[in-house]
Amino acid sequence: MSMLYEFEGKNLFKEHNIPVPKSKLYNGKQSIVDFAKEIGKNEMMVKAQALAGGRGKAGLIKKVTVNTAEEHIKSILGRIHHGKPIEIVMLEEPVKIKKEYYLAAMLDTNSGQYLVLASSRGGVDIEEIAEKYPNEIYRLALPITVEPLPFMFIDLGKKLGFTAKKLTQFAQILTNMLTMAINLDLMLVEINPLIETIDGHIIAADSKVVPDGNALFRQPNLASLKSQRDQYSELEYEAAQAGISYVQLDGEIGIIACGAGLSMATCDLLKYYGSSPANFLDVGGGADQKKVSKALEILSEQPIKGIFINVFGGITRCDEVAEGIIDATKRLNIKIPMVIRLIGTNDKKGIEILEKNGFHAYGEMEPAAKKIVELVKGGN
Amino acid sequence: MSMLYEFEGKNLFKEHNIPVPKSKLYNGKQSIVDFAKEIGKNEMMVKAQALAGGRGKAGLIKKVTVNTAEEHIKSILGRIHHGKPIEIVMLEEPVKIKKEYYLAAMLDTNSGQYLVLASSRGGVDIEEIAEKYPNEIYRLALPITVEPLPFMFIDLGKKLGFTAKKLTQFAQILTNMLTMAINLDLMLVEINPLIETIDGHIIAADSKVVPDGNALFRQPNLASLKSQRDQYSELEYEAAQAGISYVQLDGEIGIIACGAGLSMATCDLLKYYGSSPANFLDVGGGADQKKVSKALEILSEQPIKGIFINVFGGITRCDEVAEGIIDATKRLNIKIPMVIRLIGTNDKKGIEILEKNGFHAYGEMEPAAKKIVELVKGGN
Amino acid sequence: MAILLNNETKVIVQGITGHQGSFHTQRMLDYDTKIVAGVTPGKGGQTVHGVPVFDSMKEAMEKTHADASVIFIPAPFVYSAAIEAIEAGIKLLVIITEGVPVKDTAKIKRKAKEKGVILIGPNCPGLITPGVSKIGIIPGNITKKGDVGIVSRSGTLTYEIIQNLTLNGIGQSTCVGLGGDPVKGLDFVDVLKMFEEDPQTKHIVMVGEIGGTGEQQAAKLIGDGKITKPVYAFIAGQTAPPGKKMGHAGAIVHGKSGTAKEKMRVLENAGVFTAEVPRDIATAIKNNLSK
Amino acid sequence: MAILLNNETKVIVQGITGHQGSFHTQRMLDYDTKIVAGVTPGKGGQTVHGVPVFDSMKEAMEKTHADASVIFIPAPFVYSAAIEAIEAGIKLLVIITEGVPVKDTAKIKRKAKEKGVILIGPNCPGLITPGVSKIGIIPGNITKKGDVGIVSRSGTLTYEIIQNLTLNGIGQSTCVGLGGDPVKGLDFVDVLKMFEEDPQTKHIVMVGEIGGTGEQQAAKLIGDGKITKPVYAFIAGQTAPPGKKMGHAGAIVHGKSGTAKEKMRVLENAGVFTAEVPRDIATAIKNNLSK
Repeated sequence: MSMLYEFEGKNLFKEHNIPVPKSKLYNGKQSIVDFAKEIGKNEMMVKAQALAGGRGKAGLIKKVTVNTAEEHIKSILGRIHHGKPIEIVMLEEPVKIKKEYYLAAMLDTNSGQYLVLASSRGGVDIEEIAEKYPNEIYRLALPITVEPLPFMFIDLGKKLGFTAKKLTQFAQILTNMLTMAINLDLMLVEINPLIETIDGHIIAADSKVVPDGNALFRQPNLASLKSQRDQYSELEYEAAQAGISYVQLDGEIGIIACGAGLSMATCDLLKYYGSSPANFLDVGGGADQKKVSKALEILSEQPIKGIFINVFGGITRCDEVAEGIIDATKRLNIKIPMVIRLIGTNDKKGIEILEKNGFHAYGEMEPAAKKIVELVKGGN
Repeated sequence: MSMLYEFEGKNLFKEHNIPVPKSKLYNGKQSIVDFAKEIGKNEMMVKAQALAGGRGKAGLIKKVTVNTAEEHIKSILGRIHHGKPIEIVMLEEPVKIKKEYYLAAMLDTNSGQYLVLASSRGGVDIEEIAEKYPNEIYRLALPITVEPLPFMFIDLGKKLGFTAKKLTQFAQILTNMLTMAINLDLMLVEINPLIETIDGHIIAADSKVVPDGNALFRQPNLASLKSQRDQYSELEYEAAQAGISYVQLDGEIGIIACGAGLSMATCDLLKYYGSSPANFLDVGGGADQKKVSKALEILSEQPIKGIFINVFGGITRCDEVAEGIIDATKRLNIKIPMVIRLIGTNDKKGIEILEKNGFHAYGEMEPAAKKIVELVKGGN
Repeated sequence: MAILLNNETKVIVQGITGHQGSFHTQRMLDYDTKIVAGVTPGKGGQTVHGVPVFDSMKEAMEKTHADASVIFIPAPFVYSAAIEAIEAGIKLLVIITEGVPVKDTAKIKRKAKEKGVILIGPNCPGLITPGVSKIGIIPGNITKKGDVGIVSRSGTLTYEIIQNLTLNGIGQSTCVGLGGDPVKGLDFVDVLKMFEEDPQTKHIVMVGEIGGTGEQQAAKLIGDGKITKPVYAFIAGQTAPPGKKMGHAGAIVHGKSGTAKEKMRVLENAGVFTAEVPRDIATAIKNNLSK
Repeated sequence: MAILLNNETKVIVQGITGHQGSFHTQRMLDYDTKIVAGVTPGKGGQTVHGVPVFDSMKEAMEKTHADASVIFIPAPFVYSAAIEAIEAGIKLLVIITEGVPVKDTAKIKRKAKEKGVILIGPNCPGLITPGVSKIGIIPGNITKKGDVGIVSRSGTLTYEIIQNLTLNGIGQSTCVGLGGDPVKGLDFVDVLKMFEEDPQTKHIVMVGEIGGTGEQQAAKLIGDGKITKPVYAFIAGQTAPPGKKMGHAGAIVHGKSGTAKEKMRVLENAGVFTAEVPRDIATAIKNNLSK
């Protein structure tokens, strides 16, 4: 569940009749000249595309002239923003701002409903506004089965101060945002700022769109977007392809566990015993031999000091986990200490397999955790 | 509201995961050779694309070999089927039939609900089956707000005799048909026959898809299909573009009226008085000057013996109608008899305009109808 | 008495600031219809012919407690406006607009039924209680107060029948245009029952068309003895070519019952007088009266 | 007594012929769960481990009048199966499947509420009443009959806690895995109330995680005095990096309340014992018992 690039979100906006400024992806000097001609202006916005916020404050969004655009773009391409290099730059027509609004439609997981958030104090500091002036953020809850229709948003539009044609424009934009959220299985559609231009139009100056990762199987157009690949590091992607959730941390012990809760509790426990997790690989419920083997392969390539395998099988079967461990240790040359804890569904069979291959398996988590910390600390 | 070509319907089927045989539009000899290679077979179906039924009986669907295909296609291209020449031919992979079914999902206008019709006696004579064995046509009504889900169609699938994997395939196909009908504003999605192949798959061998003409404004992909242009004759299209409904009949008097009921009653009345309608142009509720003028222009190009304008204004305003008549008669050289009946909203103003320009307007329909028949018959 | 509409019925016009909405609001006001509000989002606070305009049905209802709403809004926006009206608590909803998608109408109809709202239309001329009030676009000057109830699927053809009765000195209790769309709100049977209950109505005129099965349902109701007042019918389309069938499914569901001939046959069998030309209706009513 | 599940609860397995469905049906049968039917469309008439299979929930319910259903079906098909179960009249629905789209779950939850169905999951291990019956995948051999009610958002971590209690000689009344998805059926407050009412339950253990607000709602309930039995909590993720916020909207709606620290703080304030490591729970219960 990771956000889309701004330009990807805006392409979806266009398909759903949500007005956006004219734009074009940078693609060499000619694209700047062409775009300037297209919009008939000498100035344009240059917007670095990134999967993290704070672009404005980082100087990654800037108004430039046709003549200075190329130089500016070259200065931001490759710049690291929140750990990732800028690879894509969007050129956009500048809009003349009369007023900035904030508008979001989200699937609120607390209530299981759609929730609209809106404010006439849009702009970068909306979270601050929300804290300082909570009454200036309007909320509108809608049932998950809602069929969004413009009339539902007239009241809200009036609260935000929209009048005349802008009132119906606003209601239609919000209708389209919600329709898009429903049809594309989105968790969030956020526009900040939504701009009222000096010539009386309403237009989405930014886009933040977050799809539901669980629904990508039925949203092939979203699943194939570049952002959905770029959200992962190389390692995360390799793991994700195998159905493993990889989380990078900064300690010394690599963890393979199944289930998010147990994975996190394992990390907590290592810390409690005086060590720290280097990363964890959650092989999930229903992990099979292949997944476990792949997880060990990924771990074996990391600069870690020990491996802790902590599996409590429910839907996962311990014999399959054991087979995975044996398979991986035969394929890979693992020289660092490894402690295995294995219990749950089919555990007798699993432990048998391990012992036949010379491995010991703990039945309880805490002694096992203590042991791997000892081994790692002793090896220092 | 006119059906799509089979190939257009099948393209929509593919988008909605309803299985169809491999196919390709004929496009010269090479396309035959390429398609034979693609399906790895020496035989293929050649299916003329038409907007009327009865293609099978007319010899417009035939299995041919790669060597005879070209000759056969040339023999059917341009052939007239229900008044229109065949322009498009589809090549399709032959399927090995185990059993033929009939399956349709329609928006039933009687009940305002979706209605599924299904039979295990599919094939060309389904209407005959429906009359002879009404119990072998299964019906399933679903509310207009239904969210189609596979489980809803398991019962129906069992009644049709589907078992094992074919039962879930059937339920999924019907789910997809209804989803397609809802999302694309279709009045009808009909598959006849739906085929169970000898290797255990279910596949749509034909498609009959009818969109709701009123909803085309929000279905741009349907509105732009070739069938939606080809459903009209040149004249009908010219009229439709101007918002006029043109109906071709075979009598001697051309009619301009507003509203379907009044148009039909006018036809009936001409027949009653011993003449007959050549065609009628229903300029609809809210006809304006331009529409009326255009309607007269269309009529003036027809080989007719008289013109009867019969307008009772409700939402239509008589002064606008009068202006349209004046505008048209000034532009066109109309030499045949014309009788005008004009009453309703703003009628005083309309009659005044007509009289100023030397036209008489009747207030009642029957004397006016009698008059035009007299004029036409007298002129014989 | 009349049906559906009397001199106390308070009416809101949705789309009052539009070309048609504004024009026909004036016409309705001229006919003494109690137009209490108009609704056009973004134009709240204005007035149209002295009628206050609100941004939403909710506001309009809070201020006026109206009974009925009439929609003069382009087809793409009718669905939202109709659901808005129903949710705001209106009791009678009349949709004049032509070209509303069938699915939209079917959903509006379902919602109206759920909430106990009477729906008329879409694609209809509305209704008029001569000399009292009108909602919609039926020209007032062709009507005359009297005891004939008229219910029609057609728009302009209704006017024709009304005018013919009026010219023959026969007045009307209420004239209801059901609308010409395949899915619509009230149908013949609903209005026939209302006329049967209405003391003012002594005769009932049905104006039908080819297609659909509303006339057959009415024939069944009448044949079953549920309507005791004399009924007269005119069915347009006797010479019309058969309409396009909607696939085999359409043929199976609708059968051959849609022709004018078939409709006239079942109505006659139910004891309804069926007219060959419109004026036959007036003649038949006069004959009945002189009996 | 226990909660939700006793030895009379009749259970249907949806997806009984699949890999997981078949395997865990055997496990449940081994634990004496009353599995009365399985459902897999197209496999009606077969049996799985002696359990009759039906093509639909409707048929299965007609034949067995079951109380509960458990879903072992791939995520894309869960929505249809869940709605089918609810419409067929089931009273307790447990969804084991991971990866169900959030919108689907929210709609299932709404439908379940409308029809008075108790929903557990998705992405959950199910529930077990030790020594009596189990629905789902919690390993039976780690449990022990007793008086501690366990409610958990986690799967495998629940097993951890159960095992630790059992090894320490502390038995359980019922263990309920709520599931780890952001939208889910039962939440902490619902199950806390059930344990409060249940005579067999003397202690309540909550197993939480970072994210969401279920633990805070539970803290409020407990702080308000609605739960009189002692409550013990373990919250996983004390060392986890903060999760990605869902835009400004997520930050505005959820605030800072999702961290383990914050959850532990509000629980402690409400009088809940919060454990640093899992075994602290068993120690605390023992201390309480010896008091």
